[in-house]
Amino acid sequence: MSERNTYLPYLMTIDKVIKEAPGVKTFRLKFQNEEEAAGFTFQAGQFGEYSAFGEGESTFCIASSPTRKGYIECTFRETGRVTGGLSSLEEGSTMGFRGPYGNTFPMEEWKGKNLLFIAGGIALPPMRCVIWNALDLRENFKDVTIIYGAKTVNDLVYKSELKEWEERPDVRMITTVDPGGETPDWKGEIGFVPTIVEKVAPSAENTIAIVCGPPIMIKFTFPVLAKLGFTDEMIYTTLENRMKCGVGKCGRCNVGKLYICKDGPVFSKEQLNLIPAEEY
Amino acid sequence: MMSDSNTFEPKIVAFVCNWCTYAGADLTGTSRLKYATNVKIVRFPCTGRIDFLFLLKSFAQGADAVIVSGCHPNDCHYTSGNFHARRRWIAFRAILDLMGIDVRRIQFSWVSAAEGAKWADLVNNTVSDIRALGPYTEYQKVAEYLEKEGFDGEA
Amino acid sequence: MEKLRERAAALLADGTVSLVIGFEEGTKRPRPFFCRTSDQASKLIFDSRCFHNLAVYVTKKELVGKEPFAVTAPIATLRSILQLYVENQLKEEQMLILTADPAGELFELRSFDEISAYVANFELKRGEREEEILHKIEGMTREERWQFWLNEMSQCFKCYACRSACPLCYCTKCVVEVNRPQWIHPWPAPLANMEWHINRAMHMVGRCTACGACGEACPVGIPIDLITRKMMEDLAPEFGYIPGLPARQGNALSSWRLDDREQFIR
Amino acid sequence: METKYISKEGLGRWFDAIVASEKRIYAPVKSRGQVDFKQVKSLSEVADEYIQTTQSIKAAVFPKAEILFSYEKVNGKVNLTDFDPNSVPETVLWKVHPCDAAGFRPLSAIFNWDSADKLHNAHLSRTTIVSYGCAIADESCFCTSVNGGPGNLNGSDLQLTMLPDGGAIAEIITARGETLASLCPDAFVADRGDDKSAHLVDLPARFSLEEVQSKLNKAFDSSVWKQQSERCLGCGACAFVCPTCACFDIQEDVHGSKGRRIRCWDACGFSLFTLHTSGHNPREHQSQRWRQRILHKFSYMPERLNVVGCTGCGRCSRACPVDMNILEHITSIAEQ
Repeated sequence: MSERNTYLPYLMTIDKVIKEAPGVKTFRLKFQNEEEAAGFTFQAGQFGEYSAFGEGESTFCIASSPTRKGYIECTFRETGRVTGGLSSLEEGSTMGFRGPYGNTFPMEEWKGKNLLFIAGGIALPPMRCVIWNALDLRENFKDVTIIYGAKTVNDLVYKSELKEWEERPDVRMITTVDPGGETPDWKGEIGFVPTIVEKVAPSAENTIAIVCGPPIMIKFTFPVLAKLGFTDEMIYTTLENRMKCGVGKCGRCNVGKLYICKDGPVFSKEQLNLIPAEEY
Repeated sequence: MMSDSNTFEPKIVAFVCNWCTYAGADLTGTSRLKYATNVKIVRFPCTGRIDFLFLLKSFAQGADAVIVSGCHPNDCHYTSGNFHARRRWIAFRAILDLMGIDVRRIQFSWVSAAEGAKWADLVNNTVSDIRALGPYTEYQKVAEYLEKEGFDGEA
Repeated sequence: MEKLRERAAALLADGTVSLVIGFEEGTKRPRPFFCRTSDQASKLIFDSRCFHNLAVYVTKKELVGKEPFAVTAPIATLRSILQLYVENQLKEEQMLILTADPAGELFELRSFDEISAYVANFELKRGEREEEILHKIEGMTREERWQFWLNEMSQCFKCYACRSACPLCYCTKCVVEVNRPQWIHPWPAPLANMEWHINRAMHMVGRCTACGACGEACPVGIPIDLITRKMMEDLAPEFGYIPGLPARQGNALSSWRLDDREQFIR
Repeated sequence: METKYISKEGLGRWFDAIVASEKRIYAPVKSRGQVDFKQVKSLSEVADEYIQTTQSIKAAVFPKAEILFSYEKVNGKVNLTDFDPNSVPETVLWKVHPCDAAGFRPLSAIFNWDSADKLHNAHLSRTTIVSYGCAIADESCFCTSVNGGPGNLNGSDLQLTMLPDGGAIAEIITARGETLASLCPDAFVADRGDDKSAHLVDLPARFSLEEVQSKLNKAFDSSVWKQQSERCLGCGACAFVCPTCACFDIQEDVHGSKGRRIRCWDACGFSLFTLHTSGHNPREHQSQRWRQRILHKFSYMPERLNVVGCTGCGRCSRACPVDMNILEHITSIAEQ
């Protein structure tokens, strides 16, 4: 019988809109077609192509955890035509989604290990998926440490969840803002993420570090982790490049011979060492 | 506008400036002067703001003619917007004419805020001119390209 | 030509310039060449077959950097360079021109005024090809012109070689790449192609120096250069400039005169 | 695979039979001083005596712009209309050069290596390719260096090699070719034993593909990219005339509440092709984009898709406004 047209999106209803930070919104999306909903599965780290009909498509990760069934969430910052179009949609309206695309974080392999999450700015969403996935299966992992930083207090996303993580006894949560980005009542750390990682100095013993953030943050965080004793196969990140198709055809996202949309977006630092850094 | 179904009713888009022609067209109405209803008015701050692409897009989307009108020379609210516009239209008309686009379907005018009657005349004259020319299907039919079969680019 | 090679080699050797943008023998005909050392200067050629408009490279920062450089420039290139000066895209102190007249005499030009004076000796005329096609178009009815151009535009696949080859298309983001709003469809289709070329012609009004690089670059052979050339020829008297000789008074569309023609305005 | 002989008269009758079968026929036609594939109705329209069409035939299976799906917004809901494979008419591509026919495999590999591309496959499955062995070539041709040749059958459904008497050796390669031939079965008679190679151009290989590939494996950081690409203008001419370049863009065509999502050609040579929203551009310089073009075709595709992304047609070299000659550049890499 006829195969599905890869480029045809699933129709989704925007179930909930959460304003996270200036220009940043989270959408909770539900499948309009029950059959499609039933057939849909994904894993932590995957992404999709989100459609604003009338504007086009944009690529974001799936920000919700696969352990939370019945919906997916995406978080995006309004920057261009598509995100602008999405941003103007209200609860109850229809948008498109195709996916899930890309590889996943090897959560199974990480069983029994400590997890260290390091995120900066708008890069928390891909990590939020993994964090909730880990917390929902808390017994599978040992210590969970989250270090999250943003430019200013205002720019921190998922504020209520940050609070929830902070209050959980089984999570060590460190929040930081760049110097000058604090408010008078700010109680978290002040400083750039790499500096705070060095200060917190998490143990590398039996630990996986998941790092996600702007290139400059990643560049300065890797040496700190190395100093703390993390070897390359213990460090994971998720990359993004410009994409149009999401399925390895349109020719944009490749880094050397690898396609971020197919071979990524999740890479260990060990894998990153094999591909040319200038292409991502 | 009363007409039997056989009469072709031109679709006309008018790009006008806020300060003179829009006010002039307003005056036409408040003066209870009757004029053709074929015109859809789009208001701009100044004729200097009217990009030539607006005109092309109007034709592509089904307009049979376009009116562009603003303040008389030396009357521009921004001093020289209409002088810049005039130069632009000299060049644009020349390019369109070279490409074989029917420049008779673009009517430029100066209509001041006091010239309600001139606006009515402008619209009525343009409508009757375009009615004589017929619909601009020559241009419009080229807009529907993707539906066509064939990949050799033939229009 | 030999004198030009020697001079280029000397300029590179004594460090006056760090780069000479010139021509070398290509696989079919001369092609642009970036000469960075004096030993490479022997590869330089400069003759009537050198048609590329090298002015397209002088605004590319990644190529020319901040050091002084030289360009071996035929007349068409010089006209574009003058226009780039008018548009404040070049610094007089960074660029040196090497050119040779038809008799083979070498000229070194270092400023807008020197180039203007040199270029003024050459009249901008239609070549045989331009004359032939423009004569044909000028003899057509409006409907025939529309069919002619529509047929030509239907061949365009939006590779933007015309834009890339044009020294005056130096915008880093072109209007066709702007998407809020998306004025011109980014895909090739007869009308979208027509809109693109009309748009390009409008953006060239009073700026085009009729070097013909866009038409030469077009892989599908659309005579697009004739649109802007005809424009220049027809509008130059109207706007009071000499075709192909940019003056510092400003571009046609950024200036105006009280008595600009307006008989088409009702 | 079966070899037959078809006479000049038989060829004419067969062609008329294809026309009568109501299939679309595209063939090289001379117009505006160029030869390109156009829809034709008679054999007399088909061009003779040319080296190469300006554009490749890839648009037949990868249109310059095509509708991926359409939609309409009604009362806050969206109705989708999927692409219909049955809307694609049966098409015969006539007088395709072997280097163009060979381009279908790399194209299909790109479109199907991971997930099947319904649109591409719909076009491909309704296309029959009749190739002509090449009797002439020029200095830009190098098919024999990239696993091809003037009589290569790869990608063709049926190949004709023209003979001096106006007839042709007809090699019926696939079932589709057979179906097409069966429209006029008596035109195809027993093979006369003509020597095919005697009627093809002799084109010695210009470089060793293995050598180029082994050099390229270590060439990512080489200075050769900058050196070769300095004069490159960054247009898309090479990519758009190429039979295997398949980079595309996805765009929106909006008309009020209705719209279509469009796939259209794009090119890795464009400076904004890889630009991130943040302003970061992983392939910011022309040298990086030129490297991508060459490595993608000669290194990444062979490794990932098991097929070379170049068929040696030489179109990019002919189309380039500044003589970025791929043969020259590849040869110089091989000799390094």
